[in-house]
Amino acid sequence: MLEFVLMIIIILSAILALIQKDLLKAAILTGFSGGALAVLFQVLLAPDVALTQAIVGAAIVPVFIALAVKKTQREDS
Amino acid sequence: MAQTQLAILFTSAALVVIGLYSAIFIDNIIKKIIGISFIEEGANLFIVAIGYKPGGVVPILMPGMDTSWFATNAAYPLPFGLVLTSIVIGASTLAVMLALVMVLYRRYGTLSTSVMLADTSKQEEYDE
Amino acid sequence: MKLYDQIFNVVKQFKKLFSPGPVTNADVSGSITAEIFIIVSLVLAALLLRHVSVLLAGLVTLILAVVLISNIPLIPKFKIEQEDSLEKMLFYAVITLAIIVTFIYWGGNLV
Amino acid sequence: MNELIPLMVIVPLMAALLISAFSKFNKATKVFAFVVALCLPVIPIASHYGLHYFGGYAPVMDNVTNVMYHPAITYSFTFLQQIFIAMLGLLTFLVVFIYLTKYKKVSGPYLFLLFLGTAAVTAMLLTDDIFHMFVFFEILALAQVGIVAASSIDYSYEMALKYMVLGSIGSPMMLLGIGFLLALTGSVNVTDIAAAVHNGLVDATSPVFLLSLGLIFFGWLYASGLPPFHTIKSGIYSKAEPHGAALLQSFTVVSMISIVLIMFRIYSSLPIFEVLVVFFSILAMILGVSLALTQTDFRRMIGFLAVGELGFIGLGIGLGTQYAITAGLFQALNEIIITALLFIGFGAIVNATDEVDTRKLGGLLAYHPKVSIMLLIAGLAMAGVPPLSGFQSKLMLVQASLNCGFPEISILAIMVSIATFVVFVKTYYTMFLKPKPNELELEKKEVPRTMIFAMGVLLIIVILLGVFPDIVTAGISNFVGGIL
Repeated sequence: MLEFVLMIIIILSAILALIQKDLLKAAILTGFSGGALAVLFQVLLAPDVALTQAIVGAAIVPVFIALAVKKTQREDS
Repeated sequence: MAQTQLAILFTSAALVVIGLYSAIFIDNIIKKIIGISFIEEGANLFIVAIGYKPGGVVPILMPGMDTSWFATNAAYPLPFGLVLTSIVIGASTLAVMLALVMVLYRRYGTLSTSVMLADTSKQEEYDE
Repeated sequence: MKLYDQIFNVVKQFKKLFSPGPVTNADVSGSITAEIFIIVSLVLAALLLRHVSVLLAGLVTLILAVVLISNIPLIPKFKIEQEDSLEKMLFYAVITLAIIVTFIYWGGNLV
Repeated sequence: MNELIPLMVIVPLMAALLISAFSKFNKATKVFAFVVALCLPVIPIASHYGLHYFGGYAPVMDNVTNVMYHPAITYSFTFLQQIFIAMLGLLTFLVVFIYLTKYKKVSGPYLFLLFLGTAAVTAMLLTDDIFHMFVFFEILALAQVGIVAASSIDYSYEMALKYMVLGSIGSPMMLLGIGFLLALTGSVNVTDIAAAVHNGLVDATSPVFLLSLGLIFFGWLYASGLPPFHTIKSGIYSKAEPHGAALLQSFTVVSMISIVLIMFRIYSSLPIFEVLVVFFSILAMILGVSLALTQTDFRRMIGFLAVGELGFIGLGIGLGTQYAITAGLFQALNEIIITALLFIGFGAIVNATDEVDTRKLGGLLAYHPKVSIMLLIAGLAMAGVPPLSGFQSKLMLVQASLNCGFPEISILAIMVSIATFVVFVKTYYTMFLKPKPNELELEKKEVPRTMIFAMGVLLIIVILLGVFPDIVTAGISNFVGGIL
């Protein structure tokens, strides 16, 4: 059951990230998607991949995007 | 549970389609990059799903496990190893793209793709 | 005389292709070469269809020749479609991906 | 000495890392880079042919099904790899040499990118493992973007970002295709996959197998810059420094042939594979040459010509006979040399005049006679004039397509050669022969001697291969006979 919930979270947060007007929120929602993907990898019997994805997808990528947003502009005009 | 695998395939297909959609239709470059990174995630998820075995165990041989039971029940670890590499590559590609965007924002003052990455061949052709 | 006028108009339209800046005769002759080259080579490539079906090849070649010649100048149109903007590049890349996948998935065993 | 095989990748990779770490010692970096670059062409020539299994895991025979499995990443080194890696090493050496003498203060990151690209492309050529190839393909894309972005030409950042965005669509598609193959066969070793396909363990008509072909093919189009990626590929050539562009186009050619050979080994039983390759090759030839005819920026013009010439390679491989594939691979080798020569030569002109628009140039023959004569010979070689090397490979291609029963393709190939000739003569006339415009100010700048040296070396190879093509074609033909 958990995996279905996770898949819905992944797709929903991906779509929400793309329709967001505030780019910082989009970055955070990307992190949501990546984190849910990490848990899904754990469910799919791949703990090593889950660890990497948790670090990269839930922490590093959103931080990179947030940094880029901070250096450029926050609103999607 | 074959339906889990089917659902995963649909999820990864949805991620790829979302990514391709954003590549064409979204104008903001940062959002476009976020969208494109979903294609990579979809591909990763698909490859992990190949190695997944419904009702299996994690492919780590613990002491005291029966080897033949392990061989029939463990998930296939080769795709997991591949995805590990591919995640890191995707992150580094994203970082390089964002760095280029930051440099270009200083020049153009906007994040719009149609302004920032428009046709440049005409402008430089003949400048007096 | 009609065809002559048409070709003359083509040469006039090449001016836009090289603007801003002057148009030299080397550029115009290059563009005319490209124009003729593109028509001939596309028609020639269409002849390759004869390995599938001779009738189809004849039909496609005739239609292609008529369409191409009545639409000159082609080069400005080709060039606009293949400029350096990311939007056009991405559009064509995704369209090609869609065509390849569709063609292979449903038609892969027919060839 | 099979131990030298992994060194072909490891030496440039380690050199790249060391140079970027210790780039503040200017003098030592220069000497070190020079020595490493000198080693690059020597290692493949000194090495013996053979296989190298990483970690020492030799192939395992499954006694139940009587199938051989390759558990390790395998590098296979034959005559084809030897000649291409040696040529790539020579080109890297020349480019690094030009770079080192051009600037007083060398930039560590730029040398890092040059060596990284060479290492990546060497690994792609050597490897027998499709995922290993994908990893180095991505590294190569990053290195190419870096080389473009590091140049000080206008709009180079924009072009780099465009290339990257397109690449992040192209390469995940290739990854998905590899995933489909992995799902079907449970292996990423090309030899294993090909054996499974040819022994009938995999249904060659199943939609999944066909879909994997489509996706990997799309990745190949991106890697090699065939349409729809011809605009971006010619764009990045024109936005890189000329010597960087010389190396970039060799990366493109080598990655193109290494991926297409792997695809050929897996999918050669499907007729649609050959149809697709021929279709996109013809499209590349037509579009590349006709767009090159209308360019006024000569760097862009050579970029489009280089893309158009790639079509010949694809044509040879798409025809699928031993003679045709030999011709295609020989054409690939010639194209690496000739296009590099053109890029370096026109780079010398940019260096001397600071001008890229052909309409503002003219009368350069009197000022740079050596460069112009070498460029003339290179252009004739690209257009396929005897007795230069381009003639031999194009003649082989025309004969091959006639033998296969496609006279249209041979007519088309000859027409493209003629159009290439027209492009070159037109540009040569406007740049070198037409009277010098009054506005053009020629500073009394000499063309760097290293550039002349590099062009001379490449020119000798062009003439040598044109007069004695057998020294290469015999070996390549043997190799092709092995994979058919």
